[in-house]
Amino acid sequence: MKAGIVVFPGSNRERDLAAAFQRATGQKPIFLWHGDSEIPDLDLIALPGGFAYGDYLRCGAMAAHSPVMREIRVRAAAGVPILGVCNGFQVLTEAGILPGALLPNRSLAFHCHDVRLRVENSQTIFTCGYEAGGVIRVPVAHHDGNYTADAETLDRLEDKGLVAFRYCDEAGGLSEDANFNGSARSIAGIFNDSRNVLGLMPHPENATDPLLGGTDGCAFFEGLVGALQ
Amino acid sequence: MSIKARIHVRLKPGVLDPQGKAIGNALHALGFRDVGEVRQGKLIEIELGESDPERAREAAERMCKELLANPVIENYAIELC
Amino acid sequence: MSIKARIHVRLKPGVLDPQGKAIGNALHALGFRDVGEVRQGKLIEIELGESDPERAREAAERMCKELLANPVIENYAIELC
Amino acid sequence: MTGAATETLAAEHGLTKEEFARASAILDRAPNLVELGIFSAMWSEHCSYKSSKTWLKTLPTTGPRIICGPGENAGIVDIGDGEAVVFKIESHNHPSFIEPYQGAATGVGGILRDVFTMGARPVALLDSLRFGSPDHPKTRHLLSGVVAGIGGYGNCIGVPTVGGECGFDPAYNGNILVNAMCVGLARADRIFYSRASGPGNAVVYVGAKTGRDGIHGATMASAEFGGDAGEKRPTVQVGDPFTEKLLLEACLELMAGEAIVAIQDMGAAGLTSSSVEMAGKGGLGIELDLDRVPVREAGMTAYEIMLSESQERMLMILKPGGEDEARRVFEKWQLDFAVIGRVTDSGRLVLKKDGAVAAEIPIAPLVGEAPLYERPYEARAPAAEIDPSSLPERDPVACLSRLLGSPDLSSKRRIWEQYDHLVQGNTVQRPGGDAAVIRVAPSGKALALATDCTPRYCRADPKRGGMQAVAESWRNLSAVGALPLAITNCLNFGNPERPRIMGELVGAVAGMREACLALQYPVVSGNVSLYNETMGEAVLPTPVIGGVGLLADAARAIDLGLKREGDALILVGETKGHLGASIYLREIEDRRDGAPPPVDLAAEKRNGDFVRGQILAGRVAACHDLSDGGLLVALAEMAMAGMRGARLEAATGDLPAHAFWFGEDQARYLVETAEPESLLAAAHAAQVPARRIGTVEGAALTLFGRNAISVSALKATNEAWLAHYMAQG
Ligand SMILES: Nc1ncnc2c1ncn2[C@@H]1O[C@H](COP(=O)(O)OP(=O)(O)O)[C@@H](O)[C@H]1O
Ligand SMILES: [Mg+2]
Repeated sequence: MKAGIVVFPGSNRERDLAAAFQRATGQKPIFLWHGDSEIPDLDLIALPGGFAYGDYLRCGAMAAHSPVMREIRVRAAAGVPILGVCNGFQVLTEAGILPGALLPNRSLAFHCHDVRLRVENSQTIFTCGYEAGGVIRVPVAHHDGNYTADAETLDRLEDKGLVAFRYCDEAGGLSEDANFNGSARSIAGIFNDSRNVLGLMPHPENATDPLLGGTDGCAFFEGLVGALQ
Repeated sequence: MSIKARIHVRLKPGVLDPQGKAIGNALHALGFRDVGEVRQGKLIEIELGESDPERAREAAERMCKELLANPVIENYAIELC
Repeated sequence: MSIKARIHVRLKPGVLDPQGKAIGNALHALGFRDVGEVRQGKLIEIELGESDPERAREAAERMCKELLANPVIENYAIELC
Repeated sequence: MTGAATETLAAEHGLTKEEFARASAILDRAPNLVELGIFSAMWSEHCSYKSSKTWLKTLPTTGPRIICGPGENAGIVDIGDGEAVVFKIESHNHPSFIEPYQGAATGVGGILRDVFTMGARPVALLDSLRFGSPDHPKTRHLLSGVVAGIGGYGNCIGVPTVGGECGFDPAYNGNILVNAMCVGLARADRIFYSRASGPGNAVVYVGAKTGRDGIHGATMASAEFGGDAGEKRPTVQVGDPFTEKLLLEACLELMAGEAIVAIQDMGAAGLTSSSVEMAGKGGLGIELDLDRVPVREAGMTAYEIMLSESQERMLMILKPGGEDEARRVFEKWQLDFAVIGRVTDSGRLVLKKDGAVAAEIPIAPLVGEAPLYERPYEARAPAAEIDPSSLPERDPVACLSRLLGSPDLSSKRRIWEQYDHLVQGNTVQRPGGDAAVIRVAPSGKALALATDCTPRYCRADPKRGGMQAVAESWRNLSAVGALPLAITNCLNFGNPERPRIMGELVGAVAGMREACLALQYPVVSGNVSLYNETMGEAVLPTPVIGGVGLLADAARAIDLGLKREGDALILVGETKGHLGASIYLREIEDRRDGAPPPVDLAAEKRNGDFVRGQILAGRVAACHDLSDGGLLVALAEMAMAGMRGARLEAATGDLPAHAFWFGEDQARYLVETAEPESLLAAAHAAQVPARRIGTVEGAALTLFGRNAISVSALKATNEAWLAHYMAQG
């Protein structure tokens, strides 16, 4: 499987993501520079976490305009799987490839800690490694993860099964506390209509090594790789 | 001489504004009891390098649409000076 | 009826404005070649819950001094509406 | 050149009569304004170490693994496999008091540059923070601003902030301490230094443009606050972590090639100290054309350009022909790049502006004849020891709850959860333990990192305090199974012109020296921050130690969380019930008197080596060193970390209960093991005092079958204070 990871100036989790893919596929993903307007044929394109262009103005706003995004928009429309993690999710919403927007966390503070996620839909290439309703533990590390969209959009996401993950407690229950960043309807990650694009705030790539305090992210990458092979 | 654009970017009504809310709470804590709603937006000031008001406004409009405001959550207003 | 304050908080002249700088670069990359300096500040709008202009302005002044502006690096301007 | 400066002008620049006379003698004329600015910056406490150097020189700085000790941007230690660890700690105290967010953020930016300027990729940040009394009106604002600033910079640039410390004391009301430590990794054969060579070589400026930021930050950082701290405000700089991230990647990319002769970040006193230090170390001259320096504002004078402390800038000296490659790399990363001068063999600093010579100073005396002061000092009379039996009996469990809920011992989760401590994917042990553990991929080795100081000990007895800070650092690294390698240090003190303060510094350094020697734990870098004093109110003497240790195998590192029902709890080290200058005395009896615990360095070494050996032998399930709050606090912290309880059946011997549970005797560890017999036997063989004091059991702490308290109740108390305090921000 050939995966590519886009590197924007200010990206800082591209290596974390590459390591997770390598663990799952045995081969190194290639890195794509934000300035590239052509990119090779790829089975998957990932947008990593970080602070692209410093996240100045709005998180992901400037990255959404970089040359590589034109091509990514085309690939997304053509059905190529696109994964946006954290800052990558913010870039995808700013680029209009995913609906909604990400506001500052309710606390107005950066949050770095493990969270519990409930898998809402396991019938996709990204989530087929999990059971629907299952609860996984992965870290978050963001300041602006407070997902928002208008009511119709939120209803549509829910009706069409386009919500990928929700913040929950250890038992899978939804609550104010579990929804630490204030996201609408506890949403942690969403798909586009054709489910070939996923954006999520948490970092499954940082939960793929027993030595680093968790492996619940492994099934994410193994499932994805399996589905694409 | 060059025209300057003063652009106000505001969260749309109904979009919750954690920053504004926090400022409101802080003002109450400081004893400003009567303070009602507080909203925080952005003030962006740009040297347009353009002397024709028509073209200046039109350029500022495009900047807002393309980059400065996110139509999903924000409105904008342009003043030239 | 209650008076509203529109407060502009700006970085003092000469203080580095990384955001403004980045916005300027992005506008250039988008093809707005003539754009000169860009500065980003804050727009804070407050329902003062106060009907007397005198007292309203005086309250807004105190809010800026005590909380809204950081005198070390920022200036502020108040408009009542 | 502009007109000659006067003594009055010199005084405004912080130069004494004598220093001004010396400068004039060096030039053999009175300096002009630009030259005066340069002398005052280079001869400031911050750059010249004129009050501390004599004492710093006494610190041990060598060892078999040491590649580079003090004198460069950071210290370097060999960790095998051709890899080296590069680290340094630095203060940004005054700027953070004036503008907490930007002051702390630019402090992080500065220490990052000190590390990557040597060719290392930064892999970890730590901080050491001291604030005033929690109920002082400024404290909450300062705390939240500083924490947000550290996170704002480190999170953005993508270097995990994995540890640190945070304490409160009224002595810091007018002067907070913000120390930041950076740790990087480099190839041992690809280290970059700042020594200029090759007359004719190009001097190149890279990074951000120069503005009027922080003019005289260096001299300000060396001047005692008056009531007018506010007046000093305009010198505060704003950090741009995004530009620093580009600078980091660009520098490392260029360093992979052969273009660079020497490189130095522009820190305190910006272009002045970087150009003078580089030329000075090479015994050469340097000529700069200031009209070529990229500036942010029109009409900047030579004085402003030389003294600006704009952030995210570097100065490099390139090999002949290296320019094109360098220009290509920096333009790719959208950074400024300008050849601003040449290395010369004149031995002089020559500055040109608008075609004329703006300043000319011989470099050797500027550096070599910097003032050096043997300031008078006086030692304080040693505090009296405290007899524990003179203190009232109290319910230990009630005292424990109060201690765990006190500002100094409360959980600092609310701080480190605002730091990205996971980015880069190598964080084996997260904040909250004795030391953070960072994997060195791919070799599978790991580094253990911690910052430590106990200012209340240093105040009561500077020498013991200095010794204890080093010993606790060494202990913290040993407690996770690491071999302590070396330290960096940041000496935060008041006004050295006062003999009592100077006595604190001299005593602390003497104590550090003894501990470093005994523990084979040399000093490879550091920083001194003096004049942390407002209206004669000095901070507690605070010599912060940043320790770095090595584990051959990251998988062997252990943490402090209790793991298994039925495991034995073994107390290693001797318990004498020392309560002088303890947290118990302060929080429970509201007394700050007494001598701090003595430090038996031989016992530290013996006990620490033993514990580390047992960890590496796989006999240890969890381990925690004993420090603030003594045995019961340490046990509670282990219980909360593992969410398990314990039953304690230890006899307190002839000690009063409070002395046994809360005494702060040094050289002690609490260890969980499934093999108590073999561990105790090994301890006996090694002549290390060790005894079984209890068993991992249930979900509560139980003392002699009575006074039980649930671990979740303790955790709630321990988490509550800071969370509640910061929520009101
Ligand atoms: N307390 C100290 N112990 C050991 N070395 C020190 C100490 N203080 C400063 N140094 C060394 O003196 C040199 C200059 O320090 P400093 O000016 O802080 O470096 P920089 O200019 O890179 O910030 C550095 O190599 C530093 O390691
Ligand atoms: Mg330096």
